[in-house]
Amino acid sequence: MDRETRRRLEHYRRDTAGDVENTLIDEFLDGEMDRSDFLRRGSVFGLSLTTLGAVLAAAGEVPVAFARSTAAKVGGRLRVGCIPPPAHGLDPHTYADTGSLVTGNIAGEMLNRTTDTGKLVPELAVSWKSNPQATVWTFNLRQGVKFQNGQEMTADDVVATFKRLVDPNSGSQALSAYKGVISPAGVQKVDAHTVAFHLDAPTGGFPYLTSSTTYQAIILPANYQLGTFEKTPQCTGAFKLVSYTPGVGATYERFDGWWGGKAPLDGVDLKYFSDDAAVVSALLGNQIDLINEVHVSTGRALFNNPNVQVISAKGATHRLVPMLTDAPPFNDWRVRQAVALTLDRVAIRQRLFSGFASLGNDTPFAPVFASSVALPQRHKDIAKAKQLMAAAGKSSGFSTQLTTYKAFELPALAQIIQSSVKAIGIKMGLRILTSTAYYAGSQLGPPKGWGTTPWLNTPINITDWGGRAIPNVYLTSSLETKGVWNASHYSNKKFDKVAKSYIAAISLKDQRKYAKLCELILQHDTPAIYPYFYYQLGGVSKKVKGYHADPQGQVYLSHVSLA
Amino acid sequence: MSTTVDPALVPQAAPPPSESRIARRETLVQLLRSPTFIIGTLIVGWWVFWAIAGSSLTPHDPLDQSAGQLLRPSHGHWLGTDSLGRDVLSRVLAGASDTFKVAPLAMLLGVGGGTVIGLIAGYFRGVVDEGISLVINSILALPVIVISVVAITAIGSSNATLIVVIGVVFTPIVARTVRAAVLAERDLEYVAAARLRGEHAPYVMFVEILPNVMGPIIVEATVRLGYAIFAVAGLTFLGFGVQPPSPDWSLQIADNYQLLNSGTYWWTVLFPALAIATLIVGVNLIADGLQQVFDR
Amino acid sequence: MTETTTETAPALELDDLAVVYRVRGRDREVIRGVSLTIERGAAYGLVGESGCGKSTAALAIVRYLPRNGRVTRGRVRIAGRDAVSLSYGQLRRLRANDVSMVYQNPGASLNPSIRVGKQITEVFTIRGVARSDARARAEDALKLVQIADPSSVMQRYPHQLSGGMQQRVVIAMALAKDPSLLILDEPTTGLDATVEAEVLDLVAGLQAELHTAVLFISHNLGVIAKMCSRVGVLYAGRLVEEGMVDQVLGDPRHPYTVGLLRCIPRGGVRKDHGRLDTIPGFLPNLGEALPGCVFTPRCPLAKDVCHQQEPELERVGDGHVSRCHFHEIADTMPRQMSADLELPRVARELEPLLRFEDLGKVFKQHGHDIHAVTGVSAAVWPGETLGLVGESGSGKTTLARTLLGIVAPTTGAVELDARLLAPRLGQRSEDDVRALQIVFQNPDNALNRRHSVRRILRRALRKLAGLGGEVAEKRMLELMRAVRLAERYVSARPEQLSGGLKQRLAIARAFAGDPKLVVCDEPTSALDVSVQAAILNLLVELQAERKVSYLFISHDIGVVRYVSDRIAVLYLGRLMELGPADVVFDGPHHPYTEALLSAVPTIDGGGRQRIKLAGEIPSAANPPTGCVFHTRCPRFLGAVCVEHEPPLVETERGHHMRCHIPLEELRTLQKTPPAERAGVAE
Amino acid sequence: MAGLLRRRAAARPLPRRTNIARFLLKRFALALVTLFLLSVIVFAAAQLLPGNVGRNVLGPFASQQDVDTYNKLHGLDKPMLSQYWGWISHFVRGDLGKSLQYDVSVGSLLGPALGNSLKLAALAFVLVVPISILGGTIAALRRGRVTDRAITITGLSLTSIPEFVTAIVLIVVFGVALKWLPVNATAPPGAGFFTQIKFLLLPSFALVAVLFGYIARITRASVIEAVDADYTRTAYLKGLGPRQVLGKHVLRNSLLPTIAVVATQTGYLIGGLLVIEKLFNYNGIGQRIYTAAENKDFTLLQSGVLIVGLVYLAATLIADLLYSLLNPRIRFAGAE
Repeated sequence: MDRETRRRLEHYRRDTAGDVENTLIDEFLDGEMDRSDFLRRGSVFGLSLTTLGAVLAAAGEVPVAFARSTAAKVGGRLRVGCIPPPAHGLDPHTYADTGSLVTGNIAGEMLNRTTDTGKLVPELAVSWKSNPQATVWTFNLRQGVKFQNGQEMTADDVVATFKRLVDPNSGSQALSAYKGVISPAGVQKVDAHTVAFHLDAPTGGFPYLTSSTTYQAIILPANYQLGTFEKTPQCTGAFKLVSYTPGVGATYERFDGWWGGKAPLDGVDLKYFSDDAAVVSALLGNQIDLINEVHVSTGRALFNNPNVQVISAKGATHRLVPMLTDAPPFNDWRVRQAVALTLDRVAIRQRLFSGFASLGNDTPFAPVFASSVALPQRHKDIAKAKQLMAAAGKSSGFSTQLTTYKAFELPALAQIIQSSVKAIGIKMGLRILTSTAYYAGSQLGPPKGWGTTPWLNTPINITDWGGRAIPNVYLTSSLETKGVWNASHYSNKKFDKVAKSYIAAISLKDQRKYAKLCELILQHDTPAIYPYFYYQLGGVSKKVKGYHADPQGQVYLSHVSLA
Repeated sequence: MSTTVDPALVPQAAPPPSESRIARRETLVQLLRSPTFIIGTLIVGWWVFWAIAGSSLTPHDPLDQSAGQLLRPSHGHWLGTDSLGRDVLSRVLAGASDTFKVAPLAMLLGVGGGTVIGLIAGYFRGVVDEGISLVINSILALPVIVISVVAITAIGSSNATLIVVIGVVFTPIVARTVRAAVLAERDLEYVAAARLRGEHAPYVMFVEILPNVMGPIIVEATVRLGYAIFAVAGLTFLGFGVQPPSPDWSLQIADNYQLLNSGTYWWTVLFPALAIATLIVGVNLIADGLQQVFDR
Repeated sequence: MTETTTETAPALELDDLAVVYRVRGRDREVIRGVSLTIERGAAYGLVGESGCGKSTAALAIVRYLPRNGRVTRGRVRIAGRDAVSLSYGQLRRLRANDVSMVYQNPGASLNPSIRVGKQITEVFTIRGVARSDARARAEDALKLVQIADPSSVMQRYPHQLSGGMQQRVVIAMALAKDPSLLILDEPTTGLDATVEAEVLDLVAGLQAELHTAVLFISHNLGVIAKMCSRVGVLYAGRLVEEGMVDQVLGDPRHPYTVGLLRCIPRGGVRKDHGRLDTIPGFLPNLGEALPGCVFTPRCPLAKDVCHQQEPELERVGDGHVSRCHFHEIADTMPRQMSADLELPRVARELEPLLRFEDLGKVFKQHGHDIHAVTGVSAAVWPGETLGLVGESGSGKTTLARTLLGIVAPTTGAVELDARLLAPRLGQRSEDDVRALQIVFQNPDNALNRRHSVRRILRRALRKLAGLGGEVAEKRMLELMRAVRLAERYVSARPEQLSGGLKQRLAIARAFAGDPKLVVCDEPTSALDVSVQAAILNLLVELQAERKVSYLFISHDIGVVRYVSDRIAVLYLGRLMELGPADVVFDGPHHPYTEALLSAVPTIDGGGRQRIKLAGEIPSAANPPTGCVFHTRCPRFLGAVCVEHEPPLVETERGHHMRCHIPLEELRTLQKTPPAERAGVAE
Repeated sequence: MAGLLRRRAAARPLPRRTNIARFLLKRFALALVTLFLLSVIVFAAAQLLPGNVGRNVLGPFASQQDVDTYNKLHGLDKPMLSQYWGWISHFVRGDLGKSLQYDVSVGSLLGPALGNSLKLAALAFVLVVPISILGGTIAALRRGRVTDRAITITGLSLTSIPEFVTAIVLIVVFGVALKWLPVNATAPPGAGFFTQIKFLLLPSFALVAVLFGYIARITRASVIEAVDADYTRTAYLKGLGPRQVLGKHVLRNSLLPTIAVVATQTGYLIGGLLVIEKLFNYNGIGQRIYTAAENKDFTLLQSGVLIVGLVYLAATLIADLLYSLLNPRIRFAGAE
């Protein structure tokens, strides 16, 4: 490492880096974390690429090749298949389903972006850093960024966008991430190109929440009119949304004024599908080039096909099997643990995903999170399960009903659980609804505070949870007492405290400490079973170059090209 | 010289045993020798046997997932296993009872309802007929699958709702056929003779006319059975039909049809589809056999 | 048989023809070796009852047997060429040029969706005539069959023509190819007497003019007598007698022919003269095994030899043969039925059982009114039979249905035992319903095909006589005995009974509630001659035993004359003449009645010279003014008939007539047949 | 016997032309009443759907009063009758209102969807009717023999196989394996007539499989009836060969029942192809109506189903007209 780089590193550590950054660099240099963890956490704390490169050099590591891939061929239109189609309008703050997020994010951009390896790269924000207590985060915006309607992007636009995102009565779906983290008042303009976020509670991973992980956080002009997203192009991304037909498809043209230069593709033709077999056969029949999201259970044909490449992104996407802790028969933790112990997770991973998933250990701390601590993996143990049932006075079993909806491999998992729990005498009926019926009804209010919707008020059910870069939202919304999406109605004061500390922890060591405590409590109480964290899979024809799967299933095409 | 000999009472040669018995025996013999009837009965008989036997006699438990994954037909599993590792042969055989629980009952409800309405519309010409035909025609304008979806979403899906919904949707279609047959019968003299005995409308319809329109009703019933299975399959495909893990044939196909995309794993869909086809063909062969013999 | 040249060879030669039908898996022989010859230009009649195989023979000749029928032996030679061995091409040419057929139901023989003209021109185009002059040839063919306005008829569709007109079109098509052989299978059975007479005259005329040989198949001996020179009697697929018409009908030499002739009510015989003679036993089932002489099971003269040995066709006169060992004593066959039968005297002086005044019915159809029945008044006394005569469309059936309440009358009222009857059946009391019953024409449709005999009768007894259980069972057996229906048929279904037995069952059902009046709507016209006689005897016996009255409807004058005490003649819904049977028949009668009687073909060839009626029956939608018959009346007086309608006047005791010509003048006029009347301009 | 005296037989007057007009007027009036009845049924059915529109559109996080204001804004809280009247009065004037789900005009959604459905239905109709008539006629002419059995049984089996099985097999064989035909039915925009046909072929084959059995069976029965009729005997006895008899006399009468039965399938062919539209990713009106039903989008659902009803009634009217043109008995209802 030549002296020049070492000098610049010393200079950075002395005057720009704060305690957070210096602890991170020391932990890496002391060998506390491996290289990819350091890069990921470094990006979280806004260490610029050059600084990261210097630290790696200091540690004798090969510098990371961050340059864009070799010069891509320019030209051609990419045909994208998206399943399922958007269910409602396209105002970004209301996105709740895959169709909307894909349609919006081809054109829209966020402050920063999470990559397929979980790293944060700058986008509309050049850099960001937090105060020592991680309660105030300051973002420096990129200069000279133009909206597709010609306006110049300034802090006012970012502030207006985020005020709408975190406002409780705007109907924004992003509240699941921001509730309790930041409120509208906390979003303040510092100067023309700097925005400060004053958090309600310290959050170490806040930059993840502003990134593409929160797919609603597309930056829009301050004067954005609701309902005009699909009518006039007004995002900052590489492509302009020029036409949109609900339920059919959308077309995009290259936005030449893009801050990132010239995107290789001339345009994108997005086609909506409502049947997995149809989208798969479209790719096999060479009528589309890319599928946003593929599942092993429905897209098995793609895996052994020469001219189709299945790309995967490890992620935290998982199926949650919550059990109502405030009503029999699952109010006894021993019963819940017994049920968890009947599942043969290795067989399930092989049968449902032929390996494209990591085993769940009944806690939201997926292996992909750096802060996760790997406790001994819970395996099928019928003898112990029977002991627990006997201890809970339920040795003769009982009958109950599992509710879920018909999508991807959910019915298959339901049938596996049904046949597994038979071993301990549980007679489980299945109720398979349509997705609309499953999520219909109110989520707040009577009878028990979680409204009437089936997915928050049934003894045992299976719900599809999107991937997040950090487990915060899983902890706050589905496990903390009175959590907005706490389907188990789980309430453990001790757990709430530990979870809060975890969220506030900044250093990796602290986060791991509290993570372990959370995992131990959860493994004991088992309010919900986390059978597996399956990889986000995408199907791409061999002609497509430079496309990476995204943990949230987003389709990011600005660097994609057609061979 | 003339003796009062009454011709009818004292026939010369001993008359053959009563007409009806010979004719009935001959028809039976004829029936048993017609190939269509025999093959039809064999096929339907086979499926009825399995509908009764259910999963007790199948080589594996239809719900047991121990095989673990998609196996090609082999000596262990003659027809291979499905995506959850369950034995396809056992599920197809056991599936008969589930399939018999929905489609045939829906058909019977549709045919029963349709016959009653058809009889009334056909017999009571004038305003009653016009009214009923109007309602029938407007219901027929609605696509079957849309009405079913709306009804099932409203009532919630279970086997009972499936049977009622498909049954009700079929009623107008059957009613139209029965009405046409009744129109041909109602002007025959035996109906006038019955009214001349002071018979009331219900008796004339159900005791006098109904037996004579059984032919078209049987044909319509067999056609409706085919369409009932077709409708159950469509609704199951959309998620409204039969609930897993039932080995119902339509559900098996709906669960595994995506596998066909890969060109392999054909056995998970082929055999349930064959089961449906053979059942329908069997039922129709019996109906054709009956018709050939009775219509001579 | 040497191959004679086609010109001189006989038009048709059948040589030991045998035909078999495969029914329910077994071959049943329907024609058991028939040989006959028809010279060129000759007319040969083939007579026999249903099931004797006469239609099958016709089909065999043109090789159009149904799918399950086939010729097992014998040869068919048409104009010298053997039809059975012809190739398809030759067969098609034979059908296109040499032989043609006319069937019973003309409506069905014409394609409903093609205009009449096109169907006729097709006959010519097949024979290679150019399309342009094929149309002209077609119009000539229609003129040949006396259709006045051929070009407009050619534009018409079959359903727009009357029955008579349709049959003329079929005949025109048949004769268009100038065939050497014309086969007619019951061509006029479904038609009215007057229309039948016209069609038969037409055929006779054309046959002579075109020198075509004719094979005339019918069950009606009168029609055969009128049309044919030679006749063959067929029984159970065997020719039992053959010869010149006057030989066979005048001096029948086979018991079956004798039986047939005795069955027919002719020469004005009436019920009080005695019962009609009948042929014992039943018509043989299809293909039943009949060892020896086929007629033995039903022959009163049958001896042992008849059973063992089938008699040969022996010569019994010049060109007259009979297949009977005892043909010389055939006509001395003992009568089956005793002639004497004492009938109750109809007490006219008491109150009539049923009276109807000014009865009328108007139907609404396609926007205009059809006056089916207008202003008919008459009465029926207990134990009396009122015959109702008239052509189709005269309102006979509508009148009956109005009396029964099936149809509500538009005008007039009906009284039963001097009590007013409610117009509609539904509103009548049980006793009224029980008192009036009906026997329909076609027993197949009148009985529910799916109910057994017992169920039909027990239901009738329950509803009409209020009987159930053991009493009803006993009563049922009595009823069956009364109508001569053997007890063993009790569990049979109608389709397993013969035509005669079905009609007996229908009669038993009608009598279940001891009715006071039974409407007989053409009860025998769908039956064979021998069976018809048995049914007529049964009706008369029942009348004698139970004092029941009949309203007897028929277009067969002979049958009506035999059964009726009084006759009512209807034309276009109006009562033309009403009076005692013998007065109406002997005359002087209404000009329409006179024309009707003249059109009836009689066996002994005697009787009147046929009076031709001009034109067709006018449509009931707009009946003619004045006397409705004036457009066709041969004794048309002039303006008076056109302006005002003659009232129904009692010209002599009990004899009413609706005509401007006074009775005496009619008596003198009717001594000589009326002059031909030019048709009235439409 | 010299030529008989020619006597004029009065011919019947030529029938009036008003027959067809009156017949069709009656059918048209009937169709209108049926349409009204259909609109009532559809409206009632839509009201039956559970759940609340506001909640459905605004999603789980919207507050209850947001949901209420949304409902009030779209008049969903007004009494049934006025809602019905509001909808039908606008429908008649061609204004179908806004889709609750996509907040776009219903017309803009249903218009192209209906166009697509009509195209697919037309192609399927053009394929299935001739094939079924051919199949039915051959089966009838070879009655009882092997070909008859084969056609009848194949027809039966295909009809009972669920649509999506036939669809997927066609896709795998012709689309993926052989790559002869495109797998999705939506042709790229601006595609010419024949490319659109090429794209619609696969779904049409799936429809032919479904409908062939039913129509062929009806044709077979009517051809048998015509072959056994007396007028066919007259035709043969005129010396016509089997082919001429079939062409000139039999087919004309046996087509009538087929036309009637095909008209009854329009409801299915236009609005019921949901499964096939999903598999071939085709934006037809069936799928539009289904998503509307699933997401309780009243305005889209009601107008969609009513439009399908309209098309069905139009088809039956055309079938009636065709039926009366071909069947003279109805065209000229006979003078007597």
